[in-house]
Amino acid sequence: MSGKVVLLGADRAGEAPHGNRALPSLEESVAYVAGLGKPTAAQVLQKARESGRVAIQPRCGVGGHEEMKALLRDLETEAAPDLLTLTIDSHTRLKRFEQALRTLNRDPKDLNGYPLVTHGWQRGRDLNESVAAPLEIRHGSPDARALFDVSVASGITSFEGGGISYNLPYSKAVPVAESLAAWEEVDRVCGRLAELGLIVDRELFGTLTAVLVPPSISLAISVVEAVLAARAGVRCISVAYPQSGHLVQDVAALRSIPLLARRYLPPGVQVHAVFHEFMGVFPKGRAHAEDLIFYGALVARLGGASKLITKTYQEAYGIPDTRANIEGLRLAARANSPLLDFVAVDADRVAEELEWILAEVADIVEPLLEQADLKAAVADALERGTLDIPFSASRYAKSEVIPKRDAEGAIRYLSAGSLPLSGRALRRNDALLRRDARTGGGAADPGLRSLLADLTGDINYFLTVFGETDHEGTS
Amino acid sequence: MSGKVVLLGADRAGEAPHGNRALPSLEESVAYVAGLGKPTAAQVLQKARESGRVAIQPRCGVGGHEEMKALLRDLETEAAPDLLTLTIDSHTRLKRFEQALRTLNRDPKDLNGYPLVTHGWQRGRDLNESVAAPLEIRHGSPDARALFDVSVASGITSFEGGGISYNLPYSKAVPVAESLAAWEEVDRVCGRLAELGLIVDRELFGTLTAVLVPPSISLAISVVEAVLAARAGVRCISVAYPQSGHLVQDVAALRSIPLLARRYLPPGVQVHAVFHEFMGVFPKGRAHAEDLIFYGALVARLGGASKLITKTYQEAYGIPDTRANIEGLRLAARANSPLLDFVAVDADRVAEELEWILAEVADIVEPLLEQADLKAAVADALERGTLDIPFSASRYAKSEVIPKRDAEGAIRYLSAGSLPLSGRALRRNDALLRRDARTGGGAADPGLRSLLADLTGDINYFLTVFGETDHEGTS
Amino acid sequence: MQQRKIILGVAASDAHAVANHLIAHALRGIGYTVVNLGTCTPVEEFAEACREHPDAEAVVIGSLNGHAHEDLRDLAAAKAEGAIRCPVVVGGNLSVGSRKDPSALERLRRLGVDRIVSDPAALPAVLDELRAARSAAEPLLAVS
Amino acid sequence: MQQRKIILGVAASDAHAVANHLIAHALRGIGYTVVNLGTCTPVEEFAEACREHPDAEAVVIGSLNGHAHEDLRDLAAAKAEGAIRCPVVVGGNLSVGSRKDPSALERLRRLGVDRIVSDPAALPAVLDELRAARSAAEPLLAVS
Ligand code: B12
Ligand code: B12
Repeated sequence: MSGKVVLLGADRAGEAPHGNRALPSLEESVAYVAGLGKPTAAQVLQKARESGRVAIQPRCGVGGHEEMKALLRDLETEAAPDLLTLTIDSHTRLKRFEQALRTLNRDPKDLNGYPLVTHGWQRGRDLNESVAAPLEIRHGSPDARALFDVSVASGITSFEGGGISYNLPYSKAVPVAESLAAWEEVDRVCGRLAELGLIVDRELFGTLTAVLVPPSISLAISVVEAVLAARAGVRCISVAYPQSGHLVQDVAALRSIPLLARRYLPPGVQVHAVFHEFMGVFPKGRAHAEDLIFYGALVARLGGASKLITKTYQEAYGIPDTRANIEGLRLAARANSPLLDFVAVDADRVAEELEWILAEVADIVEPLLEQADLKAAVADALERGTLDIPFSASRYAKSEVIPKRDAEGAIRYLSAGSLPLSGRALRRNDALLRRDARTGGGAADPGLRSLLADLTGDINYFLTVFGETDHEGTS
Repeated sequence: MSGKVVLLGADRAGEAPHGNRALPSLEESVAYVAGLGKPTAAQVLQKARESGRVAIQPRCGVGGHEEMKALLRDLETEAAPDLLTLTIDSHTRLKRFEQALRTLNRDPKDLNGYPLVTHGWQRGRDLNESVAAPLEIRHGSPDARALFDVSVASGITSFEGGGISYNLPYSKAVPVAESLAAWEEVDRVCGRLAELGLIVDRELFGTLTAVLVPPSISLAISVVEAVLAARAGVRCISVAYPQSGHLVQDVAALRSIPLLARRYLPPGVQVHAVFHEFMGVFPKGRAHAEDLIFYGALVARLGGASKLITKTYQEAYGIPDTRANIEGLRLAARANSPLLDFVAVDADRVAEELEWILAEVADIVEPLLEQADLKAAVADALERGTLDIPFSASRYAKSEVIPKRDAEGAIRYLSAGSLPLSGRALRRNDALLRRDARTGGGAADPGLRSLLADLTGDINYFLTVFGETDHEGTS
Repeated sequence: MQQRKIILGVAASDAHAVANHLIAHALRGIGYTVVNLGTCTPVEEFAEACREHPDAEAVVIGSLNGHAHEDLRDLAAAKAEGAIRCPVVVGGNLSVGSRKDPSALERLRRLGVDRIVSDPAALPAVLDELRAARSAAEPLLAVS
Repeated sequence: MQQRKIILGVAASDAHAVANHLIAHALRGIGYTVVNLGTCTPVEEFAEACREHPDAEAVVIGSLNGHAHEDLRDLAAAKAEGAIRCPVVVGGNLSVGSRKDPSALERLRRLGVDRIVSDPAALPAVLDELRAARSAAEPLLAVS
């Protein structure tokens, strides 16, 4: 797998993005999926939920086609994940198809994912046929229409993203109204596919900017995206939530997902909770990273997630190699062990945290859901900061929210910015943070420097947990 | 590491067993250990206990010297266990030194362990100097004197075995009086070494025949051996207990060890609880085996063990390769994760089970400890069945005891044979087994056939747990 | 009808007792007389038992610890000199390591092992076969 | 004394925002004026900012997603035609994969990257050095 791969038809592969004429009809693709001889992602998720197992899925994507095929096959042979992924490269995500093609032809190893649009749908089908598990496209495209068309033509039955969650963390200058419109088109096609008999799982990227995202922000944005998706005709929605690292908070957040679905979504929609193993700064030590990987998987089980997205012990270093990916999957799978039935979380504390999460989410989403034009309301709310995320990559969110870990490590609002949280919720957040009596390093000088130091400390939370203190600061 | 290895000095290596003249003096060996620049096993165990971590140790032994060195080094480099092992081959265990030498010279890979006596103490030191972790000799020798002398001369600070636990499971026709006398000599040397400033950890093999051993038998025999060892001058005793597979029973058994020590041993003796990952029939499926490995490690932590002896996913197949051994260690190490502090066991149930364990052990050991000549009392008790083990390999135990798993999987006495258990204890065992309402397969015909079928089912317990039902019976 | 008899045991360096216990019980359960020599039984001891029990149909040896070949080293001689005349059946885990090389079984056969059986449940059928083969062969031997 | 100024941003295909936010805050904290172009910033946009801010001491670019080389492809031209005159500092995770090949840094230098810095804490010192080097070099340039 080293050395330059001569891409079959690399010249042709570059007619990107293929016009719709080049693609098979939706009907043909639906028939193709029916004849593929594998379950859809939605079926796998449903089965996992029914059996009480957490389905397991890696992140994986490399530039070259043969390399991608080998990667999928190796992962399946050695770790048998329930679902497999095509992670798409960053050029394709931003419709920089020219750059994707150029890099692909120069050295596919320079791509941080699989440029599916560039490779084209026939190769997508080839990948799909190489493995028994259904595939999901994971990317980060504010406007994923071209990619989605190729995905459907490839017979791929799960597609991640949303007009908010794949805009704010993934691009700088795409107006939210544009990304919402683009994703509405995607979701409408899902609706049409459902009518044709194919349920495409649409996963919402509640992980957002991944670093210190307060659960109620993640869940509120997912609720809004889910409502929009359901209205457009989507029938299977996976709500992804990223591990904060705090047991009770994470279990409560996961358990809130079915309740939020009941509260805000029409009954005909299948909703799954998906857990992302810790998406922030990963410890560097292999043993530490593996402790965190297993813990994440166990939390997914305790929270009743239908699916877990895994990490690897190479997370802190770069895109993992196949072996690390396999080992990450295998380790996570241990948390599904029948021998761990006895492991439990404090039910009262989870119930309490869950109530607060539901209340905060209600504070944020209900003013939006009341409005006639939800898309317009969202764009407006982001502009005014009544919907917001920390560390936005995009200009179209204010990023006034300042998150902070409390003494126990749960993520709270140090400042909720302009989020319409109730006085009760704000007082609780304040109270929990005042309980924070951490002392030491830099606590003496107040103001910006100390805020930065605190924030950095919270970002590097797991480095501290594992005593990897040499990686602790940016200043 | 494939192909025949030409053993340096293989001709000399065979002057087995070396007479004492060939060995360095105890003083020289003590000085050697002091200059080795590594902690003793006892120090590592003490530190583990103080830090609340479970120390981790593999089983490992191959025939060839260079192969053994490479094995130890690879395990240390890749999995950093707290202690390392020289597992000794079965010929050496039974003083069949001629066979050990012949196999070593023909093909070292045909040996199921490292023939230390045959290789000699200089090579023992070479191994010791190759790694940073202290070494333990794990074997199964009814008469280990020659092996112990070479072990001490090699500067090895931990030595497993005992006059009962390394006789009954490991040989057919060695009278217990003989093995007790041989082990008394070993223990006396430990006493002398302690006077010279070197504490040798003496681990007692409570695992016994490994298959369905009732906890009170394992612990009772360890108490007797520990009392004998302490009387002979041993200052650091590790009491090993084998995982039964039942959470509450295992945690209670482990937690009983410090209480038994306080009750039956003089205060100056350091006592450690050691947990053996499941020693019975292992599941064949890799994922199943790994579930069991992790579970065992977690139970060790919950039971407060100072040390864990690991298994590998190849256990059901044969002596594991290095890679499998590394992966077993790494997986077990995850149970030490600081992120798993929240995992707990039902304290009330553990307390109840613990009381019963202490009571049964008392029933068995107290009549023996009262007697003036404990060694004679033990030999006599074994002859009469008032001390007994199931599945004895030796003629010198009656093996009247019939163990059985209750409905929850805990190991109980279906028949206690002639063990002097109290009426209360017997009634509890009966009651717990009557609760056993398992139905199905062969339950119709009573008598020997059904007893055998039940026994086989219990032996293959984890195959059933994991649905490996094709491996379920011997008849 | 006379009870069928076998000699059972575990190889010389091997102390694994559980399968031995269970196989003895199971064969007794279907009517066999089992002379169980137990664990750690050298070839010599099997030969002795053959002398004491000339009516034994087979010697059935278990080996789990990987040392089958070295432990049965004297079998060739014992068979050659007629100390063991009846068929020898061996089962268990017959070489060291987790990946098995079939040559390990070959070299056991070269030592004089007649049948290698993996599942004890197959033993009754194997014993029947061996008896049938012998009674077919013996008249022939008597004639020649 | 005039405030020191730098232009900051993240490479064109890269949306990783966190380090960018923190570096901007930290440099502002020690008195810099930071023109932060944020994530997903093509070379062209850096060049434009250089035109608008001729007093900027350096262009400081982060890249985390492994695409640094392709994303900075136009840097050579931008420097050659004088669109970017000040030193270019790059930091982050500069190639794809968990095992890094130093040649990945070499090719960035060939594109015109002046300094590759891994720890943001080193930035102030690096910026001081670069300024010192420039003020030492410029009089010379003015003379020649
Ligand atoms: C959070 C995160 C995300 C978030 C980012 C949200 C956002 N908008 O900010 C999300 C989830 C959206 C995301 C997406 C992706 N990510 Co990301 N992400 C991370 C993660 C977990 C933490 C990054 C972070 O915020 N760290 C905190 C900040 C403070 O530190 P930092 O960014 O690590 O930077 C440090 C240094 O690099 C340096 N530094 C950074 N910038 C600069 C600049 C200068 C001038 C200097 C001097 C130093 C410097 O200083 C920092 C402190 O030490 C890392 C892995 C990790 N580190 O654990 C992966 C990681 C950076 N991501 C990675 C990738 C590949 C992606 C994706 C392409 C998805 C994919 N294929 O897997 C997309 C990219 C989208 C895009 N178009 O760019 C890879 C990069 C791989 C590589 N180079 O081989 C990483 C390493 C994960 C991995 N192991 O695969 N990601
Ligand atoms: C329990 C056990 C022990 C106990 C034995 C107690 C006792 N006295 O009985 C103890 C802990 C003492 C022990 C010690 C050792 N053991 Co041990 N032990 C096991 C274990 C876990 C289970 C064996 C068992 O009782 N199974 C239940 C019975 C019913 O089944 P079985 O023995 O597996 O036999 C089956 C078949 O082989 C077959 N079979 C068996 N005998 C016969 C005979 C005939 C005629 C037939 C037809 C079929 C047959 O039928 C059975 C049912 O399917 C196995 C691993 C496993 N299977 O999970 C290792 C195992 C057998 N032990 C092994 C070894 C090496 C040892 C030691 C040498 C220590 C070491 N180096 O690791 C010592 C040996 C001591 C000695 N001198 O022989 C290895 C053998 C390795 C190999 N061949 O490559 C194994 C496989 C573990 C491993 N993976 O390393 N062991």
